[in-house]
Amino acid sequence: MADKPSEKNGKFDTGLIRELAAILREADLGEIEIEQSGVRIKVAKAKQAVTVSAPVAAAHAPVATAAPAATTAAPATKASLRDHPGAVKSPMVGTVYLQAEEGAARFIKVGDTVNAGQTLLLIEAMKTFNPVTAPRAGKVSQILIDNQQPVEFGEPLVIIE
Amino acid sequence: MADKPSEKNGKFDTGLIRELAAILREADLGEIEIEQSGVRIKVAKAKQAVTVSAPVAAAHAPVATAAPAATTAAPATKASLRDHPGAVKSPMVGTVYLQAEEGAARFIKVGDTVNAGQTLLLIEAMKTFNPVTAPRAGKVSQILIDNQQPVEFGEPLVIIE
Amino acid sequence: MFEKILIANRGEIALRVHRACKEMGIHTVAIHSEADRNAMHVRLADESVCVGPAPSPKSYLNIPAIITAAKITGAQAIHPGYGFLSENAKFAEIVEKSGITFIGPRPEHIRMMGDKITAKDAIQTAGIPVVPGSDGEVATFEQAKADAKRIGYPVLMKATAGGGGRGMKVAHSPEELELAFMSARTEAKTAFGNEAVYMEKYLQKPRHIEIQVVADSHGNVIHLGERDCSLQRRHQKVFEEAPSPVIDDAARAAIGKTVTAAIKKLGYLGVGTIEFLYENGEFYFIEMNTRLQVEHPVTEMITGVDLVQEQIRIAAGEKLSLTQKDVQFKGHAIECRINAENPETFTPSPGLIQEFHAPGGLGVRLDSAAYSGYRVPPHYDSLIGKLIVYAPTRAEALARLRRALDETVVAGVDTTLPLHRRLASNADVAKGDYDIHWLEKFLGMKK
Amino acid sequence: MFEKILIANRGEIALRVHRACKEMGIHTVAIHSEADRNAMHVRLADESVCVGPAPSPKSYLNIPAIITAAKITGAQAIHPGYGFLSENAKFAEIVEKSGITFIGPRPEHIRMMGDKITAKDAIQTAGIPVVPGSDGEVATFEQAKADAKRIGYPVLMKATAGGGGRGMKVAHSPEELELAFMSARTEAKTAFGNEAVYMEKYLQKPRHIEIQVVADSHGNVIHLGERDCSLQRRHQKVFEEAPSPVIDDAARAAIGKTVTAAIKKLGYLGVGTIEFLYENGEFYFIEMNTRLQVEHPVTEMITGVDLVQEQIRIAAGEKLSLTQKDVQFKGHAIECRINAENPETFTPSPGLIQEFHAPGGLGVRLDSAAYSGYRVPPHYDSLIGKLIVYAPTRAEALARLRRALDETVVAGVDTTLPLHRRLASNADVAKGDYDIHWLEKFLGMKK
Repeated sequence: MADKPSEKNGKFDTGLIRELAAILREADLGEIEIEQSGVRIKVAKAKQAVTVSAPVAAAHAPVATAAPAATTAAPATKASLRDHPGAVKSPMVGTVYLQAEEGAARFIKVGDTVNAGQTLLLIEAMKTFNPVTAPRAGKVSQILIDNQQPVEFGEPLVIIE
Repeated sequence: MADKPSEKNGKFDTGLIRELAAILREADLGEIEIEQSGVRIKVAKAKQAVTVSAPVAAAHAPVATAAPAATTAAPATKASLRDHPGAVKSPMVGTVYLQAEEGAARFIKVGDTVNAGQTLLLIEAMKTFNPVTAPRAGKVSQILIDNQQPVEFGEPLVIIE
Repeated sequence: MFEKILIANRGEIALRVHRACKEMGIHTVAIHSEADRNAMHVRLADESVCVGPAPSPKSYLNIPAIITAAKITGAQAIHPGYGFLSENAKFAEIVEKSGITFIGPRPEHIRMMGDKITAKDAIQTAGIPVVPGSDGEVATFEQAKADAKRIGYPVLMKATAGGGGRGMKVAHSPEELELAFMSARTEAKTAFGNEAVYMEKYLQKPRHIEIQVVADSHGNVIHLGERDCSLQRRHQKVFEEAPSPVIDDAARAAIGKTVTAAIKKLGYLGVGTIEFLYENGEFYFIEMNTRLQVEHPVTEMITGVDLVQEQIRIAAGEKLSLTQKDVQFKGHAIECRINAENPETFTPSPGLIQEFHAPGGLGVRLDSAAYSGYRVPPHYDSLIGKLIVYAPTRAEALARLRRALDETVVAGVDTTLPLHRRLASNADVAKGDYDIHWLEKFLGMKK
Repeated sequence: MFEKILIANRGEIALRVHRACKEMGIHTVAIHSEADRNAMHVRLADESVCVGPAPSPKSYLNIPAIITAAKITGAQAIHPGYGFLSENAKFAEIVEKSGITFIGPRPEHIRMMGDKITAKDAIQTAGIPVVPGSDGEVATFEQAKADAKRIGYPVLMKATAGGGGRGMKVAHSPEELELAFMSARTEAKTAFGNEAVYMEKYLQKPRHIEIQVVADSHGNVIHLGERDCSLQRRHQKVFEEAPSPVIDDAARAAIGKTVTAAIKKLGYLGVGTIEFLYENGEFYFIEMNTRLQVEHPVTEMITGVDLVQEQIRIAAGEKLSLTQKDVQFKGHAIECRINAENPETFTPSPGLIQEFHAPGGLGVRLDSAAYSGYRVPPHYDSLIGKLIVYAPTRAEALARLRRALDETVVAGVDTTLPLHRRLASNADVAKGDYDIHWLEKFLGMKK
């Protein structure tokens, strides 16, 4: 997702969250939740969050806990990187190709500086290869997927900082 | 609500949240939730899982909400008086008699001063009349039951202050 | 048998299919939109793939994404549930062309039944009764008289160019026919610039009765009796039951025989439902649904047949697990659709379900993907659960329904539970005395 | 029929009785201790009365308080559930003397079956098989030989003054008998100062099979087949099923006939269960329970008979709703007792249930008074729910059980759900190959 609420709003800096967390600690609260025109912030104590908002939380989940089928990386890591401001996310379900063809050089490697619109990788779906390009210029700090790895919609692929 | 929970620019009024937290503590509440024109603030105490997840809370209870069968007084009032320090509670299920026999004077009336051990009323159960006595000396400030009224165990009968 | 099935749906029906798969030892792949990341069907599935953002066209209707998800997870079959892509012939074709089994009918039958006119022709040819009417336009009053005599009164004159009730006139007897014919033509001319009218039998207080059929790839076809779905609001079923209070064993056997013969003639595959209007002992075809129905559980309860497991076995090329002779109808079942809607205005009520408590005990089944803390997304339909009760008799089923409704707690969003409590205690419902107009009248929407 | 029934119990069984009452249009009165003020049975009942503080002797066993509660609420009948006062003959007498109907057997039968010796005598006289043994003391080796020959090997020598396994010796054949007889006497003398021993048939790997009977006040008696409750831990049933994997139609009909004849001879009233040990095709009486059993739902599932409604009708003087011929056994049912206990140490785990999510779908029944936010009190037994599954075959029931267990969420307290997940996937359980010792061996408690 390109426009995250915090980017659109511009006012939700970590300072607010830090302050909410401080209140939570000082007042010994269980949780604080704030919602405003599509934006919602909830600050809760670690155990409380699980209890209150996720009835099928990991610890007590039904045995067949779902995990993204297409990934081998730890889901927790992937989930947190989903919110990374520099994350380039997969626009579709498919299989990633990091190079144009067998034996060719990879489009990018960690440390590369890329321009906006530059091809980062290809995603194959239904036998069509779809280029994924850099949304803006920056430096490739992480490549989160392997060549020919299946990915799901919205999965973070590359971090550009 | 005097304070606006937020301003148009999206910056939340954390002062309000602090104030809510203070109210929560002082009033010994479980949670406070505020919603106003698209803005919602919820402040909850830790360990309030009951409040959040209790499935049969009064407001959303199953249709056949149980009420003490034996009382005609408003349950809410009775429930709060149960915790009154001067409450004399029923030691058994039964029927209250405020006088020793038909036509006799009542054991007590509001405003009476009673001694510890003095009979306040009788409770009939299984055709046995059981005296309920004053646990300590004091003034009868309220008589919460009518003559021949059925009562359940633990139901407040008389307040002695 | 398949080892892994992708379930191309969400909500309670995705969970329903998941349950059938797990009971057959089959691994499940859930697909979901970004809005459904925490949905129950995703949490319970063995694997899950996010196929797109919240809007259905980009996720649950996104054919390339779903096919790709099946490919990358190695699913051998796709179950479409109901709604979304379940009656999309093109999807069924693409699935099969991708080397994956589509758990449903053949594309040609989906296509055939998806078009009202070809459906009616095919069904009529196969021997199923349709609403009798004129053969196209009724051009003269003489012809109108002849047609009305053949069809039987009351009859309805309709503008061929019409719609929305305009240009429609009823004649209850020969005396009323001329006026009805003339005024329909006049009104049709005024309203649509075309005076052509046609005639149909006028059904005054029909019930909605539908017959469940199941056909395998070996030529075996059975029916599982009827469901009465007459309690509708704006053509949406609200409360369904099986058997119907007005269909007896002989009538069930007769229509069942007609329908299974027709389905066999059509060469249909899988589960399907023939929907009828029913009045004065006669069935009139409305449409055929080439998929699992929302209300399939009432049939499961009175027959003991797991329709989803049957679908999966059929798609795997197996024979039906039972013959018509093995089908026994026992007891009575009622289903209430619990929607996240205001029970009076029917305004959708998405949001956080703060409390959710399922009813339990003997004869109570809840099919729901909701849970305490679940947020009903605003993007999809409002069905959050189906309460199904089963008991030896209809009266006992209604009593059980009342007590089960009284146990059910859904707090935080509006639901149609209060409406169902009213229906379960209503005298007409208790008598089974209702038609397709009853509920709207009851709700004060008409008259 | 009664207009108002007081339910003298708590937990899931109070809720079970409440459900039956509501479905029959009967008002309910819940009683409760102070610890159960927020319990589900109190919340759902039409009226409730607090009868005492948390400890059972002062509340759920407090006869005067319960009778008074019935009096002041005008209840016409009392259902005792199971446990607590359900098999207290004196309570049944007091209830009846108070002009209230006791929903259960007559006091004399409760008393008769409450004493092991009179129960065995009465049952044997009525024609039900008991464990064969010597007629009192076996004084000489000659007599031992004669008795053993009559009873059949293996036999068990037991000290008449004995207990706790001391003075017990097994003889598997005539060759072993003399040593067993002599050493049992010697050990008995040493241990108890009394060398007297008696003989019983030794059951090596018996199953626990029980027969459900129902009798009305008009002399009609039926049986509803058996339940297999062999999976036990410390004589507590854990996992029950019906029908038993080892009882066929002929065996069921035979023992059913024996039992119903005996129950008729005894003049018994209401529902009851004859418990047997079963080995090599033979039934041996253990005891009779003169009340509803915890595991009654499995019988309800395979027969379609609502046992609690039947109890209430019988208490109201009505005839049984069906004859033996009407009883049909269909499908297979399994019940898992979900206890708030550590699944390995079985230490009770009272406390707050933070999350509770019931399984749903076809063939799944949950009988539970628990809910999200419910606090399991430490004062009573640890049963917080019973998960019952039903399917056409035993294999399908086990598959359904596995998927239902996987859906069930109880968080905040330890439960025996993990044990049930292990059992539902166990090869011996799948084969039905277990006896009353199996579970303790499986848990590593023996050998």
